Amino acid sequence: MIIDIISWFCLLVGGFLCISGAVGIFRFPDFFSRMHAASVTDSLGSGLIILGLVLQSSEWLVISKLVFIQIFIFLTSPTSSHALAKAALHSGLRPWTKPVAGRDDR
Amino acid sequence: MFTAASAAILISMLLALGRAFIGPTLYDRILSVNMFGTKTVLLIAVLGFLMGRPDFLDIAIVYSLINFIGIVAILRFFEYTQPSKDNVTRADEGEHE
Amino acid sequence: MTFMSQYNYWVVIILMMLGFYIVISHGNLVKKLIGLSIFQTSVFILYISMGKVTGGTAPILDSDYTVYSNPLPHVLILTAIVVGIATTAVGLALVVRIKEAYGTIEESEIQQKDDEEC
Amino acid sequence: MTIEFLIDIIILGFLVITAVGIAVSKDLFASVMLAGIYSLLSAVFFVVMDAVDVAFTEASVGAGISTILMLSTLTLTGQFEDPSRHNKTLGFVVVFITGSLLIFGTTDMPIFGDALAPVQLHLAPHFIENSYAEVGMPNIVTSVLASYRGYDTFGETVVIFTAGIGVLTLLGFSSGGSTPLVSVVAPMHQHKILRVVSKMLIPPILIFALYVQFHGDYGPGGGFQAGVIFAAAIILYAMVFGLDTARKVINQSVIQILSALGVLLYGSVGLVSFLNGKNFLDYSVLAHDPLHGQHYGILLVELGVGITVTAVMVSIFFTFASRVDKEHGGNA
Repeated sequence: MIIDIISWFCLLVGGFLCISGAVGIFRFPDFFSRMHAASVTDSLGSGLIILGLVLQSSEWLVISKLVFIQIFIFLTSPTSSHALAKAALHSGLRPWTKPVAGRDDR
Repeated sequence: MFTAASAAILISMLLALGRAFIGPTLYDRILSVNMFGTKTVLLIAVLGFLMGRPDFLDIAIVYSLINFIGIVAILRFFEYTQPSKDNVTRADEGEHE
Repeated sequence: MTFMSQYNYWVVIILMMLGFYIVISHGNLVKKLIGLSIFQTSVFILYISMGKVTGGTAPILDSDYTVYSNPLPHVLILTAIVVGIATTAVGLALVVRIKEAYGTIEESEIQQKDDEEC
Repeated sequence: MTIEFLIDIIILGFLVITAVGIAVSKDLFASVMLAGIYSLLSAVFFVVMDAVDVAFTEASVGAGISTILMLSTLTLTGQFEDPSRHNKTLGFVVVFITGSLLIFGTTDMPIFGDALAPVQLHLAPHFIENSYAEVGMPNIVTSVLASYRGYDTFGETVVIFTAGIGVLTLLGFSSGGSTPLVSVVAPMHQHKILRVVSKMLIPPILIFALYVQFHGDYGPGGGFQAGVIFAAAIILYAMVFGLDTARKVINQSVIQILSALGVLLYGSVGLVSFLNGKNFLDYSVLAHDPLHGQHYGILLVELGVGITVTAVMVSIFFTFASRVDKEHGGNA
């Protein structure tokens, strides 16, 4: 019972984080802030959802598969975000800054 | 509860899809495809539980791996077009501003 | 429920027509191939929708379940997907060769060049 | 209305939106990316429709290989299409008429999910009830694919092999003539993190492909999926560490031999059963116990499919990528 409540909590918070990240990706003004929104919430949101699912499952095979998914997401998601940011910066895309802020080019 | 989680994932998929449509630069589109892929992995995992057969998580594992390969491929081949066609990037930036 | 019961087939037709539209009205050959793959996927969706049984589960035998969805469409579509990517690869190879031979992959420009040669 | 049906409606709606996006977009790169999303969505749809094996295939093919091939073609042919040359009205009229006729036709279709629809009444009940006794595998899709419809699958494997040959004849001819450009700097050298993570990920992908290959009897998976995943790992290696490095690991001629070997393995299994006095591809003669024979036969046949699919996918990618390298001077 208590495990159920914890897992529901994880699923709900994970879902909320997913939505907030998606709102960030949709609403933020430029590429880099969007990427920030997406990658930060993605890791925690997916982690919480997977954790919620782990708490719901009883078979060891299922749990180990979920753990593998989590490991792969943890490895690949930041890596691709990093590579993407680097490629974008390389191609001449600059972070959006407030026009008044002036000289903060990096 | 799985329903709520899958609904949340679907909503975020919709928002990512919207960004993939309007995203002024190609990098925005790549970003949203990447996010979409992660959300798909989660959705397939949750759906397995929702439908009562969670032993099909293999599909989600494949996605988490293949998605990475896809992003690497996009970056790799995108780099080929970038240095020679500087004007493309400029055009994208102009559109963005 | 009865109103929505044909929903899958409508979507199949909409997707099929979108793919068809891309194939016939866009001139770019790569775009045509993308349209072809949309068309192809719509056929996959049609087959898989027809195999679904309400309340059924995936056709992998388990003592807990008695109702299974139809496995036959799954077999047909599974092979069709891999064959589809192989044929798409041949199509893309042809596009690359056309680009090398004509210098363009827009259909009308290719036709123009053909006409000039005659 | 069940929750599954609701998700089905939403996913199909997304699919339509994505397809419209592909149709209107002028930028071909964006189209390819939307096509990637389209394939992700259709895989989710297949999961909702209980077609786990199909979802598996779409997962490994759609997001990976298909995107890679499209992108490598785009780097050779250019990023933008010329919108001025479209014949919009005529196309729209034709599509509209065809579509309305087809929609009219759907009124005769059986209700979605009907267990008594004509499709469900023939063959499928036999497979569901008897396949375990006749073939001895929990995964009905695998037993139908490799045993009941083994002949058809043989044909599909040959088609894939032929497609591989086709791509080689179209694009691969000049690779032997002039000495290929040796890229001094390995591509993606500036992405150090990418290289390290790829190095970490490639072994798990390969092991997972083997798991998919040999676990296909009990869960979703099989030769087609495993072949594509295995090829995807090799392609990842080639993309991150450069084509030349990958060529050193896996020789082009070895790949060509392997792609033929898979088809030969499949065919020879059929021939063995043929020579033992049964029908072509009737595996029950391969061992004393017919069920064991089926197991051996399916294992070998799936292995043949896996080898052919891997080899063909890798050789297709190598052919395209060497074109890209040649075109762009081999230094990205």
